[in-house]
Parts: sequence; C-alpha cells; structure tokens
Amino acid sequence: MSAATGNARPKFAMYWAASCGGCDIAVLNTGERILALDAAFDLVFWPIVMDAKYRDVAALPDGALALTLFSGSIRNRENEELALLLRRKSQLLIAFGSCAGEGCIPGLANLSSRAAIFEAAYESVSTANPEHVRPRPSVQMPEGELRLPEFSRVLRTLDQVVPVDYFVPGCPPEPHQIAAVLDLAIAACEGRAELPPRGATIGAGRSTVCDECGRRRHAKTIRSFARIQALPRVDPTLCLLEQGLPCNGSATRDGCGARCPSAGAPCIGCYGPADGVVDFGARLLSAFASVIEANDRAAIDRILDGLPDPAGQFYRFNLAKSLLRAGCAAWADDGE
Amino acid sequence: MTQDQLAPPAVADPGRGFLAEVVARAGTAARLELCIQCGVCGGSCPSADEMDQTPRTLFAMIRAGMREHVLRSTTPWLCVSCYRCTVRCPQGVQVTDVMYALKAMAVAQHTYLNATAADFSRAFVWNVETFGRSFEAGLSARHYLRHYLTRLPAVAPMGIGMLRSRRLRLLPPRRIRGIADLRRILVCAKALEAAA
Amino acid sequence: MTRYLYYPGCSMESNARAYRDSLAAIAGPLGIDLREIDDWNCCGATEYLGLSRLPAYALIARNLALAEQVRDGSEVLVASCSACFLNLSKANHAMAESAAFSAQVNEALAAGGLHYTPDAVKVRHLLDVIVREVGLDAVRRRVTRRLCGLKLAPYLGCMVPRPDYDGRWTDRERPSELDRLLVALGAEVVDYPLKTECCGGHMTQIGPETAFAMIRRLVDGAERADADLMVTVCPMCQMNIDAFQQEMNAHFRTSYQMPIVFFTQVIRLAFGIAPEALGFGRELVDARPALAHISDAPAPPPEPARVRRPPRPKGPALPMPVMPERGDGAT
Amino acid sequence: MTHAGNGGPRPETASAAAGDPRIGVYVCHCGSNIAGTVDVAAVRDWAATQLRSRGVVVAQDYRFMCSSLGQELIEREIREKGINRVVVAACSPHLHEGTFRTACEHAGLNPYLCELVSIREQDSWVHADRAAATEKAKAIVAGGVERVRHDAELVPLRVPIHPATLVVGGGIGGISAALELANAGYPVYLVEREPSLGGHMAQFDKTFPTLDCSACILTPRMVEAGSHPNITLLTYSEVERVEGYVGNFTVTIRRRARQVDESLCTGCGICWEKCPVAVIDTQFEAGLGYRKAIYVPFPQAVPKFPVIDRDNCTYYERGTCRACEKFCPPQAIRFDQDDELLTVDVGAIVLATGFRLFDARRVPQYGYGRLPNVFSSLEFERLSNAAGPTGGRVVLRDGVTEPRAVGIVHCVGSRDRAYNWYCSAICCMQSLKFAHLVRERTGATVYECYIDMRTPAKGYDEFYQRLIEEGTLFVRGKVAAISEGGPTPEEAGRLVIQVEDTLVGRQRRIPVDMVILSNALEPQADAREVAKRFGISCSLDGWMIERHPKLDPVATMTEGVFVAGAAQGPKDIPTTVAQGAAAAARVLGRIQQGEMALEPIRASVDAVRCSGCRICNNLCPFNAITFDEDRMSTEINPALCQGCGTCIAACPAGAISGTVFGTAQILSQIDGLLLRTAAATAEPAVSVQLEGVPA
Repeated sequence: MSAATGNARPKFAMYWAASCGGCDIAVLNTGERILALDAAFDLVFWPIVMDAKYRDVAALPDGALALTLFSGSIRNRENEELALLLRRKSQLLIAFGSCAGEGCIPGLANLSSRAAIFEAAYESVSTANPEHVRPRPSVQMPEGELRLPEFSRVLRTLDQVVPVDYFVPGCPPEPHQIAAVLDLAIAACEGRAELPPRGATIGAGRSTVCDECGRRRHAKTIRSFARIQALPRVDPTLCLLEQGLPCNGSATRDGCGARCPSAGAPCIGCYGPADGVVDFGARLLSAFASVIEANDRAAIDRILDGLPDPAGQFYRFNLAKSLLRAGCAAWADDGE
Repeated sequence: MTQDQLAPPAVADPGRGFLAEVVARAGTAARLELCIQCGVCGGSCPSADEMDQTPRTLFAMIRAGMREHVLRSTTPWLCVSCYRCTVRCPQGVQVTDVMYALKAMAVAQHTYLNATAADFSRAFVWNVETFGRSFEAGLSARHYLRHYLTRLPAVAPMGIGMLRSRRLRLLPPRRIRGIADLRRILVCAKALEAAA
Repeated sequence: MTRYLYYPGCSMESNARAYRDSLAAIAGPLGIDLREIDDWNCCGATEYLGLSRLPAYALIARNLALAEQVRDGSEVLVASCSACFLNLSKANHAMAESAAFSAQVNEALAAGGLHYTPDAVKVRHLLDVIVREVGLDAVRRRVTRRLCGLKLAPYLGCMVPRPDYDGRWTDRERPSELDRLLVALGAEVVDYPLKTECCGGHMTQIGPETAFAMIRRLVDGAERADADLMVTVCPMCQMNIDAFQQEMNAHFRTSYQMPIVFFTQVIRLAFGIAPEALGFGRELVDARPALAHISDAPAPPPEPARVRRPPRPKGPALPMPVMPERGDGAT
Repeated sequence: MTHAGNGGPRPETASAAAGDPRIGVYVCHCGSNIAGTVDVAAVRDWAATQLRSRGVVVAQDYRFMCSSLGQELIEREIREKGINRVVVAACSPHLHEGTFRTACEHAGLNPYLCELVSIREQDSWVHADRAAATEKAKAIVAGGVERVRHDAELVPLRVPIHPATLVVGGGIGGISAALELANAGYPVYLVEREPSLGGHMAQFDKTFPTLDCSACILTPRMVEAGSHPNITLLTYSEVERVEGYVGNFTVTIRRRARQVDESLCTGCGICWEKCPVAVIDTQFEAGLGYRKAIYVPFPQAVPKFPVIDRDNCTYYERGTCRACEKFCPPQAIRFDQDDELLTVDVGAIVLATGFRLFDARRVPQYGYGRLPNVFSSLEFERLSNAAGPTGGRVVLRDGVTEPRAVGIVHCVGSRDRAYNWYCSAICCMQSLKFAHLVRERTGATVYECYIDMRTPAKGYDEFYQRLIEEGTLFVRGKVAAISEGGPTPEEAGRLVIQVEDTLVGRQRRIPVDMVILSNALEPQADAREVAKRFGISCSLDGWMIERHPKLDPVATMTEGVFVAGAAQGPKDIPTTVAQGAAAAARVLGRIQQGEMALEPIRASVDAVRCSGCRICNNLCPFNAITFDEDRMSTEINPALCQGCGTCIAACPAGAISGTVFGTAQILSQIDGLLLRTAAATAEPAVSVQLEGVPA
C-alpha cells in the first residue's frame, strides 16, 4: 500500500485504542476509495494494515502526521499514552467512531467497579482460571519486573484526554460518510477545500434520524413500551415510537440514512447525540417521559416496566461522554 | 403525607413540654398539636356527660401544661373507643389514640382517681400475657369480686345464663404454643418503650 | 372457593359461639374458605393500648407477622370481630405510615423470631368480604327462605365503620353495606339511625351506669323503629346489648326485650337451616319468638323504574333537596 | 467539542453586547439581613480579585442596593466604567429583578444582561455559620458571573391589543367588569351559561351587613348590562375554544338553542303560563320551587327571553304538546332551532365564573337530604326571598309551620380537612344575616353554632353586635350531629343539634324545628376544565390561581387573562365587585396602550435541527406549538409562548432553545457555583464544556 513513497505526500495514521476494530474494517470497507487514500497520503502507522512500531511514531517530529484517525476509547495507560503521542505528532486528530467520541459499548463498563469488571472477565463460566489470576500493573518475576498498562478506574473518551480536532460519529461510521470525510481531508490537504471550525462533528447531519426516516408520525402519546418481538405486527409505515417501540431516533444525530428504522428496527443511537444535546440519555429520557400518557403512579410504573434496561436504552453509546460520566460503583472504586 | 413527614420539630419551649410529651406518647400521627378547639369531639362523644372534662377542654389543658389536672381527669377512662370524634375531627386529630396515651401516662404515674378501669385493663393484659388469649370468665369473676360486689345480685342471672348457653367458659383457655415467644416480644417492646 | 386468611379472635371461642358456628355453616355456601392463622394471640382489645403503646402494637403485629408467613397467594386477612378488625388494621396502618415506628415494632417482633412488612396483608372485615367479594347477587342466589315480614334493625357499632383506615365503607357515619345485605335476604330493614352508635364497649365492666344509658338508647331506638330483631356484626355489641339488657332494665326500671343476633345467623336462616341449629336461643333475650314473624308472603315486586319526574306533591309542601350525585369532582 | 448548549447564548448575540464581558458585581447588605450573616466586604473583594479572569472588572457593596442611591451606583458605573454585564447579589429575583433590570436600562444597558442572584433567601436567611455562609455567597456570585457571560440582549416582543374584551360569567363580578369596560367605550362580550344574568346574587333576598334588598341593587346593573350599546350579551352560552394570545384572542362561543326566536319574542310570558310541565327548579330556586319546561329563571331576568328545557319538554319526549307554540302571540317558538357557534376576536379575557355550593349530603351526620327540616344556605335564601316559593315566609318543609326554634350551623364543608381545608369567608356573615331574617320573620329562637366568628370588614362586626342585641343565642362549638329528637316532650318530633358548647365545656342537645346549614363555597364543578381552556391553572382546591396573591390579585400567569370574584376563591359581594372593576381597569390599561410588550422569555425552534419528530407537539400548556406538515417542522408562536420550558426539556434533538434559561446559562452557572472557574481553585478533573464556553 505504501509502495508509492514520496515525502511530498502528507502522512496518515490510524490507531485503535479500546474498541472492537469495526471502525478500521469500516474504513477498509469504503471500496476503491481506499486507493485514493493511499494515493493522497503516505500511510505511516496503521496497526491493522501494516507493521509499524510505537517508537517509529515517537521518532517522527511533532506535527509530522497530517491526519490521524483515532478509533477506540481510553481504557488503560497504553491507550492514554498513545493518545498523547498521536496528539503531539498529528496536525489533525480525528476521534473516529463512537468509542473515541462517546465511549460507546466499552463505556458501559463505567457502571461497574474495576473489581466487578475483572470478576466478569476472569471468572465467568467460560473461563478456566483456577488460580484466580488477575492482571496487575506490575509483577516481580525471577527474570525481573513485568509490567502491564494500568487499567483505568473509568473509561474516557479521546477528547477527555487530549484536544480533538473533529469527530466522526457512528458505530461504525457509514462507508459513504467515511468516504466523504476522506475526500474532505484530501481536498483540504491539497488546498481545494476549507475545513470546518475545530471541534465540529463531520461526516454526519445536523438534525436527527427522524429527519431521514420516512415513517409517518403524529403528535405523540405513549401508553406502553414493548420490545419488538412482543408486538403482534409492526406497521411498516408508522413511526416506531408511536407503536410503543423505544426508538432512539429522535435524539440521535442523522447521517446514517435512518437504516435501522427503515428496516423496521428501532434506532439504538449509535450516531450519538444531535448538535443541540448535552446529555443524550437525559434528553431522551425527558422526551419519552413527556409523552407518556398516564397520571397515576401505577400506570406510569407499568409503562416504564416496558423499558427493562434503562441504561442500555438511553446510554448504550454515550455513558462515558454523558454528564454522569460513570455510575457510583466506578467512582467509588478505591483504585486497587 | 406519612407520619414521619408530619413529625413536628423538636420542642425546646418548656411551655410546650407537656404537649410534646403527650404527642410523643400518642405517636406523631395523632396530630394533637393541630387541635383548633372546635369541640366536635366533645359534641360527638357518647359518654361526654360523665366526663369531668370534655376531650377538647383536656386538649386545652394539655397545651396549658396542666399536667396534674389532665392526668387526674376521668375523661380518658370514660372513652369507649368509638372513634366518632376521630372521624369527625376537622383537623384529623386521632382523639382515641390521645386518650390511650393519657391513660397510659396516668397509670404510669398512679394519678388516676378511680382504680376500676385501670385494674380492668391490667387484669385483661395479665390474662393475655399469661395465656396469649383473653379469659372472660376469669377476668369477670376477679373484676366483679374486687369492684362490684354490690352489683353481683344483678349480674348473677346474666352469668348463669351465659354459662347455661355455654357462652362462658370457666376454665382458662389453653396457652398458645408461642407464649414464650410472645412474652419475649412483649418484654422487648416494653424495654424499647421505656428507652424511648 | 376463594381462600382467605382468617383471624377469629377470642370471643368467637366463648361468648360469640353463635357467630362462629353460623359462620362455619355459611362459609361453604358463600364460597369462602377461611384459613385460620395458626397459634394466633389476643389482639389486646381496647385495653392493652391504654396501658402501653408499643407492646400493644407488637402484640397485634405478631398476628400480622404470622399471617404474612402463611400468605401464600391470599393476602386478605379476614377478621370477624370488630375490635380485632380495628386493631389489626390499626397496627398495619400505623406501621405503614411510619417507617420509624414500623422498625420499632419489628425490633420487638424479632425477639420472637418474627417480622412484619407493613401492608403485606390486607385486613378486611367479614361483612366487607361478603358484600364486596362474594357479592350480594351470590348471596341472593343462595337464599332459599326469604325472610319476608322480619323487621331487622341493622347495627354495626363503632369499630367496623370507624375510623376506616383503608376507606372500605360507603360512609363512616351511615354505611349501607349491612342494610343491603339484609335486604338481599328478603328481610325488611327498618330505618335505624343509631346503627353506628356505641354500645358502651368496656364501660359495662368499668362504668356500668354510662354503659346502661347507651344500651337503653340503642334498644329503645330499635323498639321505636318497630324492629323485631337487632342484627349485629360485633361480639362486643351483641354481648353488651344481649347479656346486660336485664341489668339495664333493672337499673332504669324498664322492660325492654330486644333480641340481638349476629348477621351470619340471619344469613344462615335465609339459607334455609332450622333456627336451633344455628345458635338461636343462645342469647339471653330470646330471638326465637321474633322469628315467628317470618311470613311466606311472595317476594315483593322489583323496585319500579325511576320516575323521570317525581310527581309534584299536592299542597304547600316544599320539595326535598335534589343535589348532584356525590363524587362529582368532590375532593 | 460538539455538544453545543442550546438556546440563549448565541455567541454572536453575546458578543454584540459590546465585545468582551466587562462585568460589574454589586453585593447588597440588605441592612443586616445579609450583612448580619455574610461578610459582604469579603465577598466583594473575592469577586474583584478571583473572578477578574472571568471578566469581573468592578465589585461594590452597598447597604441597600435596591434604594435609589444603590441603583444610581450601578447606573453610574455602567456609564463610567463601561460595564456591559451586571450581577447583583441581593434578594430573590422575585422581588427586585425588575428593579435592577430597569436601572440597567436607564444606563443604556440591555436589561437582560443583568442577573440577580440571591444571597438572602438562599444564604443569609437559612444559615447561621458566618464563615460558611460567606463562602456560599462567593459561590453564588461566581454562578451569577458565569451565567451573565451567556446572557444575550433581548428585546420584548410588541403585540397590538384588540379593543374588545370577553367577560365569562354573568354574576355580579362579571357584570361589574363588563360595565366598567363598556362605560369606558370599549366593546364587551358577556357570556353567561344560564338563561339570565344575575348569578347567585339574584337568588338572595338581602345582602349583609346593610340588609339592602339584593334584587333592588342588582337588577338595575343587570338591565344596564343587558341594554348597553357596547355589551354583546350572550346568555345560555358557553365558551368552547380559545385560541391566540394576549391582545389577539379568537374565542369560539356556543350559543345554546333557546328554541325561541329572540328577534320576535316579547317576553310576554304566555308560553310559560300555558306550559303544562312543572319541574323542580334546582338552579335558581335551589330545588325548593318549581318552574315550567319553558321558562325564564326569574321575573327580572335579563334578557327577558325564555328557553325550552329540552330534557323536560313533552314535545322532545313524545313529539306532542306544542302548547307554547300554539299560544305564542308573535309565533317565536322554534322547536328546530340548533345551537350556534359564534367566533369573536378579543384582546383580553376576564373570568368571573363564580362558585358552587358544597353538597351537604357529604356530611351525613347533618342529615341534609334525609331530615326534611335541614336546609342548605341557598335553600334558605330562596325560602326567605319575597319572590321565592313561599313568598318570603320562613316555614318548615311542610310549607306551613313556622319554626319556634332554628339552629344555624357554620362551617359545613369548610375548615375541615375531610372536605375543604379553607374558610369559605362569607358564611359567618351570611349566617348572621339568616339569624336576623329568621328573627324578623318568625320571632323564633335562633341558635347560631360557630367555631370562630369571623367578621373582619367594614360594618361586619357591627352587624354581629346587632345580632347579639337582637337576642340570637350564640353557641361556640362545631356541631357534632343533627338527629331526630328523642321521646322527651321537648325533643319529640323535632330536630336535635348535638354540640359541645365549648364556652361551657359541656355537651348540649338543643331541640330546634329547623336547621340551616352554612354550606361551604366550592369551585365550580368544571373549574379545572374551564381554567385549562383559558390556559390558566387552579390551586389544589380548584380555585383559579392569580398571578400574585397580594400584588397582582386579578391577573393570571397567562397574559391577557384575568380572574375576578369567587372563581379565584370564596369572597363576598363587595370584594367581587371590586375585583370585577379591578380586572376591567387592568384590561383598560392594556387597551389604551394600543400594544404591549411581552417578556422575551421565549422558546424557539432551530428549523435545521428540528427533525419533525413531533414529541413536543402536544405538550404546550399555552397552545403555542404548531406543526408545519409541508416542511415537517415544528414552530412556536412567540406571542403565545410564555417561556415555561416544557418543550425545551422534551425536545430530544435539542432543537428547541429558550432565552434567559438556556442550557449554557444553566450549566455555566452550575460550573460557577461549584467554583470550577474561579481563579482561586485548581482546574477541576472533569468539567462541563460547551461550545461557545471559553475554556
């Protein structure tokens, strides 16, 4: 890929911290655009694609990287060090995907203490761990001290650790949006386009998923919530929320093309909060609560029982970035 | 509103001392401090004629801190627990509960004028604490012999009638099986109340 | 059959045996299965509360705790005696209202290895269960001998309708439940405005003159209303009015002879069982002569449909008040 | 960071306020109210030094900031020191926000760039520890400073005022308001649900304490209202829908069919004379008398036209009769007449919908409805009325017997937490009036059973004294029960009032022949519905809520909607008339200005962000939200919007923002309160950052 060398080309890096790697796959999934990327940039650091060492990056002069796509959130000391390193070396650092921008699914771990997380990871039925081994930052062995990156108390988003230039939302970002972002970056490098103000979210819309959703909708009243399998029939043309399906589309940034609601599945909110929203979960909770049609406590409780997992419903992608940041258990962790 | 929310602030004012004491005894949900002296309690009471003070007067005396007068009043002992005053009180004062509290305070201080009622209560409670159930024949016999010897001729036909129709059992009831547990509960409750 | 937890109370085993026996006989036909709580204790009547508060509540709560243990699907605890019903619901209410008080009671209960969760059982009176749960239609279907011609004075006394912690009755001053039940049996119910007046309670024991005045008022009222029988739901009321009527007569030099029986006895009578077998005759003022008034007259015609406009009375009389039905936005 | 705060502080608006913030902090002593607990000088110095980096250029303290000297200090510094944002640390904004905003305006600063933070109600009044209270005052000031940085210049919206007014309710309150407005030369629509004007006052014989004949003083006012050229009288009508906003309401009124052609009817009365159907009149005669199926409620009715009561008319029951039609000289009967809907434009609305009587059957121990000789207060009003069913003779329910003794029971359904907690205000005086009338008409002994005698208005206590002199027997005690008398000679066949005479301390049984209950006044059964229709609220009791209980007693929280008389709470005739006039004066003030300024606390929709999800559509209590189907976008009418924030909180997209209470303003104030931004504290580990918030 990096066969066509030449120092004239700006340098590109992509890194994954705490994430599933889906964002890298999504970039590769842009089809032949990837060739344009390769043609426009000198790819110097991209662990999923090519072999390069951290020390190679460290050896670069500060600001040597023109563009860095950073996917994944900051879960441990290694993630944090790389974030600081790449920030120093990059002119444009983009929080790429939901993990880097909002914490995403890994961020739900912020509801639990470290001890509970390790308990779940190292003592589950599928894990044979008779000696109850746990990762520790430092272990003294006959050969000397062995070290592991320390696991943080709470997971942070990239911008909670270093300043970020742009955000690209999505879990993962849609290929056509990635392509648009890459086109913009290339054009900007070539001086053909102007970049938006720093801190902007790019590769997405400015409204919400409802804006792109073709379903009919009315002034809302909700008398019950249900999971999709509990409904005898889902009207293919009517707003899912009006049918009692807890759809997050009304609070979620658009840009995905309303793919889930169009296919009959409620939006789960992977594109994150829309522009005007400070706390996605609180907004959505407040919105749902506003249209619940019940006045007595028992009826309200019955309706809310239709949302068996409020954290998963309202904070699936953005707990780490919410005003809450984390649950009590995580804050209470004494830092073992 | 729950009783806990209604709890009045701690009373430091010595002028409210006796009122506070009665309120504490009766439970804060008794709402005694809310009395507006309308007299619907005294007006509704089936035994008001026999009382030396109407309940309302008694409440005014409690506010006035007239401890001795209140605890020597016959009023609580004439309360028949009919709850008429309680349901009619515009302020929701639980008059019956206040009367229970005043009786308990009078017994504790031995300030009641006539021992009949207190003795009856004590005898009843002794029965319950001994057997776990009440024992009417024993209770009545003891009570009449002690307080109403003169009434015996008038009452005797009734007693005989009750016996004949097998409505009065001469033998005490069998103790409940859990009598030991019940006593432990009561001992503990008494200790808790004394500590309060 | 609907299962209920059942707390009989001490009287049912002694002076109110007629109540117990008649209840046992009608429970089956009414479809109610009463499961007596094992090893219950006395509720303390109106006496224990007047000596000490917390022990009195602990005494009552032991029964509630026992009931909670055996709840098993049926959370309704039926009480047949007024004082027991009142005390059980009073303790439940006091504990539910104050977490602090509930904790104290439970601390005492713990000494006996017990615990009660406030509101774990719903305390209801037998009359309430028969009228609301069994239903008057079901009662009516079971009637084989309508009590035509029998004039009954319904008498509830104090502690069933008041203070009504759970809002179970149509009214705390003049509830209509017992009236409607007796009408369903075919009896004639007289207007008895004293139906929730006090019988004197424990005053027969500790202040007889006070009690006698109350008893006189009640039997006099029933007699003036032309009742054959008073019908009650309370062992204490039955005892006071029945057993002390002669002493009261002696005291006032009167000669009232007003029998009083339990409502369950009357139900059983209407269900077609001979009076002797259901405890009639146990009372000191014999109710049996009154039963002779039952006639075999045909059932009265159903109530005429409501006249749209009541006819204007002749003469100068003014119409009686017509007001909007209750519950119209009343708070 | 992308999560912009919505609303309020558009950075561009903020900068338009004159470049970088130059904030003045003014700390008030409030005499010793604040200075007694808070070290005011320390707060001042701390703000001047530690908040300098946040834009504070001057901090001052003063004994009474709200005094003219205090205001002048602020004005001077705005002019001389180039202050462009002001934080006043003093009392609650409820009291003096207007004062300081006006001061800023005088100095040429947009008044919405002034923040009043409370270091009195929220600090000095609720704390005792001086050091801690001082620290809290600093935090509160810091919060105000952070907030004021995001305040934007706002300009009130000006709307024209339509000169016509809608008055709802044709009782004495509504009539008074309507006449004041009409006499000032402006058009009025006076809507009344019943067939005639008059309300409760028309039912009374006498009014306390002067004992004027009620009809004699009311009828001329009714006639004047009925014939006034500026008043459009709409009786037998109800308001169905209200749209629009202050100055520009559009009201839809249902004119129920009278079945009578008003242009032909002369009110001659032959129709109701000939009508064969008599029904109990539960309305005007309070159930004590009869009327026909075609009727006018009472002889002096305004207008004079009758109505046919379709529920009781034989023609509508069976299709026959038509007696009224046959005998009507001008042939004005119209059996096929239908309801009409009328739409009118008005600039203001006065609600004077009055009260209804407490249903005394809810107190069973008083026997009303069961014991014939227990009367309600309105029944007695009719009984004693010379034009009533008995011609003013006070007699028992048999219509013949005069009572020898009468008991009057106060507080029936009032001052009782089982029914209504409040005092109904008029019952004491009304009961005294009853006592007087009974004495005057029958010479009977009158027992007046009261809890507390409340006679606090001009001439009222004198009336009480008069009744004492007249020999009324006052018994202080809440009546326990009313029952049929016992067998004793003095009780037999009579009623017995059982009561504790609390001044004696004994229970009494008072035998009487008649009992008059002084029923509580309650809100109209449909008060909540009506209030909702007009966009105002009711208290827990159901009375309509005024804007301020002392300083703004006839305005409501909805601009342009006023409330007068017993709809707002129990009150007597003089107060009702005064309120009617007061409401009219408030309306006239508006009309004469021609237009009015609306508080610029408003919500607005960012059309780009709005996705048309329609979550907010049903929520607006002021009906300000509409949905544009074509653009698939929600819109808010700025004149209707009262800035309550319901839609802002509900909008999942954050597309709706509000002025004055914007997210950035609130979150920055929190940052300030937590001292996250003051120079003296370390940078916090986690900080709420927003677009447009300088880090």
